[in-house]
Amino acid sequence: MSAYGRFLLRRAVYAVITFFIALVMIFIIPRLVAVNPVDIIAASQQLPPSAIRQLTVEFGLNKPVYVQFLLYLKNVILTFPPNLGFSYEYYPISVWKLISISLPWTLFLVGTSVAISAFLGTMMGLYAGMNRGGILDRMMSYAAMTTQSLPYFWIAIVLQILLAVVLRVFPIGGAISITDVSPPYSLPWIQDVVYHALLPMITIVIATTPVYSIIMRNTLVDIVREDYMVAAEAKGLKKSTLYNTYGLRNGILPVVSLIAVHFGYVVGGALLVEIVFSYPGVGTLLFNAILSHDYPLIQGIFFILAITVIGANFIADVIYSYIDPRIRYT
Amino acid sequence: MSGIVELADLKIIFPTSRGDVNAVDGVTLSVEEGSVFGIAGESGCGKTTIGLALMGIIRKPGRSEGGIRVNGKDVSSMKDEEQRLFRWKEVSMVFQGAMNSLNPVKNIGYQIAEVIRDHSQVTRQKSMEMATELLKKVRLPATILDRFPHQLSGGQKQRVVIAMAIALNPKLIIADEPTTALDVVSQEYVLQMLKAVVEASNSTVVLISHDLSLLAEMCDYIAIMYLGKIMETGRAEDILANPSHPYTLALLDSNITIDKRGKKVESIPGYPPSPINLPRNCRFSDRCAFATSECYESEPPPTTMKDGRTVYCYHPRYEDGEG
Amino acid sequence: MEKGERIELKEASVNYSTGGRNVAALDGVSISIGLNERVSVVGESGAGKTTLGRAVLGLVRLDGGSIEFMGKDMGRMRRRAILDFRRQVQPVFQDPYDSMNPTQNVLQYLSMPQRFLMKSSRAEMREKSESLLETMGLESDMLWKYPHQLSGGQKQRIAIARALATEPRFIIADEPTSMLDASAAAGILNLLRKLAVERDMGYMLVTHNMGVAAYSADRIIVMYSGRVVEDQKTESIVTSPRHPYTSVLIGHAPVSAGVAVNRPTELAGSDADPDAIDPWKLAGCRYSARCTRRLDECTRVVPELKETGGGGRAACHNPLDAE
Amino acid sequence: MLSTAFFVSASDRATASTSTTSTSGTLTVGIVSPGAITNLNPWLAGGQSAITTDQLRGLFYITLLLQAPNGTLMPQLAQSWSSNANATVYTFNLRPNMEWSDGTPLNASDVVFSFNVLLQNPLFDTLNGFLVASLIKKVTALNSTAVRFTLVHPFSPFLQYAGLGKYIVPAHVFSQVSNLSNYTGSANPVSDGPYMLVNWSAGATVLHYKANPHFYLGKPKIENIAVELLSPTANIPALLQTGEITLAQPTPSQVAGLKGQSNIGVSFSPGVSILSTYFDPAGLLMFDDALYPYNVTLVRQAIATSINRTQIVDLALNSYGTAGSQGQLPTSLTQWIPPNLPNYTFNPAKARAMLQSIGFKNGTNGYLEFPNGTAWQPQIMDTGGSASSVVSVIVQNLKAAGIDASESVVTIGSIVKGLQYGNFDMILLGTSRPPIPDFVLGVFVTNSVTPVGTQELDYHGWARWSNATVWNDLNQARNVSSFTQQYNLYANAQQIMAQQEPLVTLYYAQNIWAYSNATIHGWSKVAPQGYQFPQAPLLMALGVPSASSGSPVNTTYLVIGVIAVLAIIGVAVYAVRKRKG
Amino acid sequence: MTESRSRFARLFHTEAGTDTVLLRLLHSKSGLVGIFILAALSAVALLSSFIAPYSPYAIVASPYLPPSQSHLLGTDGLGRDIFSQMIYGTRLSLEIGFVSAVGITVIGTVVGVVSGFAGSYVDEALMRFVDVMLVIPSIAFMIFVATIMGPGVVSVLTVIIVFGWPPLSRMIRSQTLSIKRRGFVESAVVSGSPRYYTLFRVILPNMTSLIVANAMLAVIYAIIADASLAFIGLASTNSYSWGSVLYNAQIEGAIYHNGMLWITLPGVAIAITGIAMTLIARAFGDITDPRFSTEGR
Repeated sequence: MSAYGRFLLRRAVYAVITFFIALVMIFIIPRLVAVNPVDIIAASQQLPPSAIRQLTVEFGLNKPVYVQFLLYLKNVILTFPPNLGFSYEYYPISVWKLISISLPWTLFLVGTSVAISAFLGTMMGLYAGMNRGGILDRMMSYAAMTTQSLPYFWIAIVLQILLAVVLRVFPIGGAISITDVSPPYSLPWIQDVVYHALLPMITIVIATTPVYSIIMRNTLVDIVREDYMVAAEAKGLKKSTLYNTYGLRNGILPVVSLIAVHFGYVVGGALLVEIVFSYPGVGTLLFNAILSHDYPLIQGIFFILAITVIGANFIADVIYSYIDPRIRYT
Repeated sequence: MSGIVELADLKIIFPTSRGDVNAVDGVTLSVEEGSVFGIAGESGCGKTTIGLALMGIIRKPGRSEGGIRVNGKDVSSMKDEEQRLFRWKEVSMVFQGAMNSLNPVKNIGYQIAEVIRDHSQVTRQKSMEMATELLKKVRLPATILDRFPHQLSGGQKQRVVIAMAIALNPKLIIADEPTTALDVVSQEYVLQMLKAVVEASNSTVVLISHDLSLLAEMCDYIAIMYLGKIMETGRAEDILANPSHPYTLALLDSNITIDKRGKKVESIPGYPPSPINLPRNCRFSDRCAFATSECYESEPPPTTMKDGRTVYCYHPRYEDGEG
Repeated sequence: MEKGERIELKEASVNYSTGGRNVAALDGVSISIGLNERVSVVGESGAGKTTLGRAVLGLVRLDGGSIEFMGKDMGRMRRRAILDFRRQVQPVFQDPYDSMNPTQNVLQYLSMPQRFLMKSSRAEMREKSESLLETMGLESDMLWKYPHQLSGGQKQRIAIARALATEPRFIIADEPTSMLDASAAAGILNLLRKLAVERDMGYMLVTHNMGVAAYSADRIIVMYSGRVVEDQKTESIVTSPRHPYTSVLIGHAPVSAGVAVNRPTELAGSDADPDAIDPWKLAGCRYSARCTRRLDECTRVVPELKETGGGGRAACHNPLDAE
Repeated sequence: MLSTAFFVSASDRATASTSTTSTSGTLTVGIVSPGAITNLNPWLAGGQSAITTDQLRGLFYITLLLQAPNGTLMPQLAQSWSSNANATVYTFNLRPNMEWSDGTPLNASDVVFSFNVLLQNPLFDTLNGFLVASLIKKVTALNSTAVRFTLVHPFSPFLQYAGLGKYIVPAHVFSQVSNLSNYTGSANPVSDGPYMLVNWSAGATVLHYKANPHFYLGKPKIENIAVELLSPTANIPALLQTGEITLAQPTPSQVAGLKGQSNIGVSFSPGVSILSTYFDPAGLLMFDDALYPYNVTLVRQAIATSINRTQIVDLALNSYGTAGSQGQLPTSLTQWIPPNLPNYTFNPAKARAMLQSIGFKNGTNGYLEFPNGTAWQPQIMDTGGSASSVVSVIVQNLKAAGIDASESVVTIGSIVKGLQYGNFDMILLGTSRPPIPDFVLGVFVTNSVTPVGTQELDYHGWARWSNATVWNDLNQARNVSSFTQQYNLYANAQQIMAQQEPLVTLYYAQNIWAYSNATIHGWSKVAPQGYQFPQAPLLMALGVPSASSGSPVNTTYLVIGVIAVLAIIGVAVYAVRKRKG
Repeated sequence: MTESRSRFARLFHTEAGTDTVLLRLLHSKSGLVGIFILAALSAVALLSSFIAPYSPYAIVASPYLPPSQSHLLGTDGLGRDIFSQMIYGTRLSLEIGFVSAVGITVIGTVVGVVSGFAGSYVDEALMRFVDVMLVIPSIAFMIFVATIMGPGVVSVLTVIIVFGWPPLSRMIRSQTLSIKRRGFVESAVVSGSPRYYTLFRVILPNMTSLIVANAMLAVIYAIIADASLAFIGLASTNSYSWGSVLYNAQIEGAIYHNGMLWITLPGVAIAITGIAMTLIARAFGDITDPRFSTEGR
C-alpha cells in the first residue's frame, strides 16, 4: 500500500475509534443521572404509576444497562437509517425523523456560513499576511480580538435588535415567513428561506471570519519568511502568481484542517444563534430536548453531530492530504 | 567605472526593537561583466543581504542607503512592475538551501514554466518544452517535471534551481552558497554544472560563500567581508595567496584544511561585536593582532595596492603589494 | 591501558523508517575503540555517523547486535550501571545554540551532571563549575548568564565544560564545529585535543569534514550508508586511502590556498546521476553505483571489512593500492 | 384534555353573531413551544410540547363539553347531559345535524368510537391524566345523538373527565387506521372544530389553518390562521412590534415593556399560565410535610404568614395574576370555594412571634434558630429561569421574618427526586391542574405517610401530607352526584387544608395575550380588557384584520443599509489603495 | 545562523532572561493596556461590596426603572439595582474566568506534557480521548452536562474545565514533542536527569510563556462559556455574573423598558475583558512568538 493509502487508512481508523469513544460517552453520560427520565415526564404531566411503568417498558429502561448499551450499538450501527429510538417528548415520533427534519436547516445555515466565512477569512488573511503591518492587517487584528472576545449569541442579539427590531431590514427569527404558503422549493419559498437565514448567517460569519483570517494570516507570516517566498519574489513573478500559487496554495493547508476542527465549534455556536433567531435547526431541537430531558433525542442529536463533525474532520484530512503533495506522493 | 554591478557606499539597515542592525554598512564595489566575483565572509557579515539587494529585495522594515546599480539600472528606484520584469530577466539567483527555495506544493515542471510564463508571452505547452530543455542542460531527465520538490534529492533540487536561474538568460547570476548543504560528490557535480552553464551563457556570476576553498577554485575576483563591510577586495588568487588585511590573514589561518593535520591552527581570538550600534572605528580592531591606537579611533579608508586590490586597513600585511 | 577498557560495537544495527521505507542507519557495524583513543568518524549526511554516536551513548535503541562498554553489554545495564556509564562517557552535541536550556543559566546547566551523577553538594557544584569555566578559558561571571547572552563559540565551550563536569574518560562529540564559523571552530577543536591530552581522555569526533577529522583524530573511521567502509590511522588514510570512497572524500576536503589540489575529477559511471542513486536499494556494496573501480561482484556481494595491513581495515572488493 | 382549548369555539351563538363582516386575510399567531409539532395523533403527546400540541389540535378536534372559568360546565358537541342519582350512568345528548369538515355527519357513533379507542388502548387514556378507561363498563349509542356511559362504580367527576378530557374523533377516518399507536396525524385531518389544518407536515414550525364551513356554529369569520411555533427564547415584543405576528403570549416582564407601545394591545384572561411560557397556572410552595420542622403546622402557618403574596404577583408577575387562595382551589372557581377560609395575611412580625412561641430562638446573626440552638437555613428549590424571580421575593420575605432562607436552583430531576423521597425543605412548583376540585385537591393528600427517604408511589405523585378526613371527604365526593353534597364535602376538605396549610398557594397567573394593532384593527373595541374565555368567542367576534398587513420589511432601510455597506467597502478599498500607491 | 534558527531561538529567548514576567509585559504597549484594564476590573471585583450602591439581591425600588442617577442602569423586574448586579457580576465572572483558567491550564498542561513525553500507548490513549473531546461540539455538550448537573457555579465551572482543557493539551503536547527533540533535553538526559526532572524542570519551564498566554485566553473562553450557559438559563440565578445579567436582560425584554444599556453592557464588559486578556496574551506572544505581533520586525 502506498504511503498515501496508509495515511488515509490511519486517519479512517482514527475516525472510527473517535466515533466509538463518542458513542460510549453519548450513551453513558445521560445514564449518570440518577433520575429516571420517565419520572420527569410523569412529574410534568402528573401521570399515575401505571402510566409510568408502561412508559418505562416502552422506552426499554427496565433492562440492565449493558443490555441497553448492546441494543443501542446494534441499533445505531447495524441499522440504516440508524434506529435512534423514540423521542420521549414527541413520542411516538422516531428520533431519526425529528433529526431529519431539522438537520437540513442547520446544514444549510452552518454550511453556507462556514463556506462564506472560510472564503472571506482566507482571502482577508491572505492579503493581510502578504502585507503584514498594513491597514487590513491591523484592522483585522483588532476586529478578530474583539469578535473573539464576544459571545456568539450577544452578537446575534445586538444584530437582531439593530437590524430586525430597530431598522427592520431583516425578519426577527424563524426559517420561513409565517404567511408564506408557497410550495417548498419554489422560487418565492427559496427567496423567503434565504431572507430569513441572512441574519443568522451574518452573525456566524461575523463571529467566525476573523478566526480563519487570523489562522491564514499567521500561517502566511511564517510562509512569507520561507525561502521559497523570497525566491518567488526574486523570480519577478506576477502578483497573482505570488498570491495564488505561493501564498494561498501553501497557506490553505493548515486552514483546511482547522476548518474541520472549527466545524464542531461552529455547530456549537450555531446552536446559540439558532436559539436567538428561533431557527428550526438541530440547535433549537437540542435546546428543547435538553429542556425537556428527552434523552433519546439528545443522544440521537449528539450521535448525528459526532458523525457530522468526525466526518468533516476525515474529509478535511483527505482534502488536506490530497492538496499537500508531500503526503500524496511519498 | 562600468561594471555590471556598481555598489556605492551601500548601507542596508534593519530596525529592531533593540536598535538598528547594520547588515551592510558602506560597501563600495564593482563587478566586471563576464567575471566570477566571490563574496566571502563568516555568518552574519551581510553577504547574503547584498545578494538580495542586487535583486532589489530588502524586506520591510529594512531600508537601503547609497547606490545599487545593476546592468546600468538603479535598482532601488525602480517601480513595482519594472522591478518585477527586471528580476530574473536581468538578474537571477541560485539560492542558498535549494531544499527550501522551491514551492513544496507545485511540481517542478510547473515551477520552471511559471517563471517563463510570468516574464514572456508563451503558451503553457511552449513553456513546458523550454523547461524540459533547461533540465537537459543540468542533465536531469524530463521525468523530473512531474515530481514534487520533496521527491528529489538535495543535489537534484539544486540543479533544478540552477536550471531555473538560466531560464531567461540573465546577464547576472547570483549564487548564494550554492553547494553548502550538499554531499561532497553532489557538490562536485553541482559545481561542474554551474560552471558549464555559466560558461555557456556568458553570464556574470556573483558567488557568495563562506568556503574559501570553493571561492579559490571558482572566482576571478573576491571581496572579503566582515560585519557588513568589505575588508579587502581584488583578484582572488592574489588575495588568497597573499592576504593583506589582518582579518583575511586570520581567516585563512583559522581555516582547518586537510593539509594542516598535525599542525596547530589558531582561531581568531575574541568574538565579533554586535551589529547593532557598530563602533565608528575599525571593526576588527578588538580581535586584531596588529591593531594600533589609530585603529581604535577611526575607520580606515580604502587603500589601493599595487596589484589593484583595495584594502581597508591602516596596517596591511602584504607590504610588497603597496603602490 | 587495561584490556577491556574499550567500547565495542558488535554487528550493531539501527533501523529508521522515513517516507514509508525502512533505512538501516547502522547496518551491522563492528568496531572497537579504546577509551583513550582519539577517533574520528567521517561520513556524509545519511551515513549513520550521528546514529553511531547516539547508539554508543544509549540514546537510540539497537535493532540488532550489541554495544559493550568495558566488557558489559549496555543493553542489559540497570539504572545504577547506566548512571555509572554516563559518568564515564559524555557527549558534546552538534548544535551549541540548542544544547543549553534557555531557562537555565550556566551554573544550573553545569551543575546538572554533578548533581545527578556525582551527588555533589551545592558548594562543590559551584566550585567545580567555576574551575570548569576557567579550564575553558571563560570568565567566571559567565555562571550567571543565560544561553541567549552567549555566542555560539561560548556555548560550545560550555557544552564541553558540562561534558567534562563528571571527569569522564571518553567524550563523544557530534559535529561540534559544524554550526560554528571557521574562526571559532579551530578554537574548539584545539581545546578538545588539549583536554584529552591533559586528562588522558579519549574522544570520538563525528564529522563530515575530512579536514577536521584529520586535524583532530589519530584514527579515522569512514562510514557510508550505515556501514563502515574504512578504518585506519589518520596519516595513512590521508596519504593512501584504500577505499575509493575515502579517496573521494579526501580529494574534496578543503585545502589551503596555494596547495595543489588533486581531485578525482570524473565521477563514477559517467551517465549515472549521483543524485538519483538510493544506496539502500543496492544489493552489494552500497557505494558500487558511484564507484569508478566497480567490479561485477560489487553489485552482488556485500564486501566485508578486511585487514589491509598497517592495522587498517577497509570494506572493498577492489581496494586502492597502498602508496 | 389537560389544557383548555385554545381561544376557540363557543357556546353562545348570540355573541358570535354580533359580528357579521366576512373576512379574508390571515391572522398570525405565535405560540411558544418547546419544539416543533411532529405529532397530531389525538391521543399521543408526551412531554412538554403536549400542551402546545393540545392547543393546536384543539382547533380541529373538540370535546363534548367546555368549562367556564368559574367551573361551570357548558355545552359544546353535547347539548345536554344527565346522570342517574348514584352517579353510575351518564348520558350525553349531541347537537343535531352536525357534520365533519368533509361533510360526513357527526353523530353518536363517533363518540362511541372515540371512547372505545380509549378502552382498547389504556396508554392513550393514561397519557393525559383523566383516566376514564377503568371507570367505563360500556359505552353505547342510544340513537344518533345520544350516548350512554355505564360506569363500573359511582364517579361524580365523570362529566368533567369524559366531557372535557377526551377528543371526539371521526370514526370514518380512524377506523381505517391500522395501528393507532404509530399514527402521527394527517396533513388534512377531518375536523369537528372551527378550523381545518392545511397541509401540515411533521416538524413544520408554521401551521396553516382554514375556517371549517361545517363547524356546528357556522364558518368562523377569520378565514385563515397561521400559527408559528416560537422558541422559548423568542423575542415576542419585537415580533409584535414589527407586526411579524399579530397575536402572542408574552411573559409578564415582556408585557411590562410593551405597555407604553401605542400599537400594541394587551388582553388577558385568568386561569392560564403566564409564569413560564408554558402552562403553569398556579404557583405553589411545597413543604416537606413529613420532615421537621415543616411537619409542624404552626411552622407552615408562620411561613405562609411571612410570605407577601401580593408582592410576588406585583413583582414576579408584573401584576398579571392574583394572589393564591388558602383553600387550594383557583380563586376563579367561585362556585366551589366556601366563605371564611382561614387566611394568612402577610405579617412578618406575627410570623416571627408564631415561631418564637414554639421555641425558635433569635440567633446571633439576627435569624431564627431551632429550639435546640442549631441554625435553621431552609433552602427553596426551583429550576431557575423565571421561577427564580418568585423565589427571590420569597427569600426576601422570609428573611424579613427572621428565617434565613436561600434559593437553590436545581434540575427538574433533582426536584422530582426530592418529591419522590421527601428530602427537601421547600420547593416552588408550578402546576397545570385543570380547575376541577377532585383533580386539584386530590394531589396533595394521602391517607398513609411513606417514611422520608423511601419512594412515595401514591396516586398522582408525592404527597406526604396525610389527613384521613380530607381523604375520606374527597373519596366520598366521587360517589355523590348532588352539587350540594359535593360542595359540602369539598368545602370541609378546603377548610382543613387551609388550616393545616400543607402547601402555600402563592398565586394564580393570568393568561396574557398581546396583539398588534398594526394588523388587527378594532380589537380593543371587540375584546376589551378583562375579556374572558370562552364567553365571547374570539374568532367569531373579531373584526376584519387589516388587508394591508404587508411585509415587515422596511425597504427604505434596506436600501439605506445596502448603500451604507457599499460605501464602507468603497472607502476601505480606497484607503488601502491610496496607502499602497 | 539561518533565519529559521533565529526565529526558533527567539521563541524561548528574551532580551533579558532575568527580567520578571511583569517587567517584560510592561515593556510592550499592548501588554500595558491589557494589564491596566485587568487591574481596573480586578479592583472593581475586589471592591464590589464597596462600589456597588445596593445589594444585587435586594428589592430597592420599583421594577423597570430607566437609568437614573440613583440607579445608573435602572432596575430589573423585581426592582433590584442592575448596576450593582453588574458590579457583583464582575466579581463572579472574573472568578469563574480565573478559576476555570487555572483548572484548564493545570489539566491541559499535565495531560499534554505527559502525553508528549511518555509517547506510545499513553500518548495514543490520551490523544484519542482528546480527539473526541475536540470533535464534540463543546457548547452543546456543556449545555447537556450542565443540565444534568443542575444550574449553579459548580456545574458551570466543571463543564467549562472539562471541555476547556483538550485544545490546550493538544498544543502543549506538540510543544513538548518539539522541545523533547531539542538538544538540551538530551543534554539533561545524559547528565543523568531523572524523568520527573526532565519533564517538569527542563521541558516545562520552556513553555511558560505559551502556557501563560493560553491561560489568559482560557479566562475569556471561560467567561464566554459561562455567559453562554447563563444565556440558556443554566447559570445560577442567585449569584450574578455578567452572563446572568445578560440573561435577565434578554428574558425580561430589556430593550422595551430600560433601553439598550442593560443588554449591551454585559456584552461590552465581556468584550473588554476579552480584549485585555488577548492583549496580555499577545504581549506574551510577542515575547515568545513574533507571529502574534502586528508590528513588523
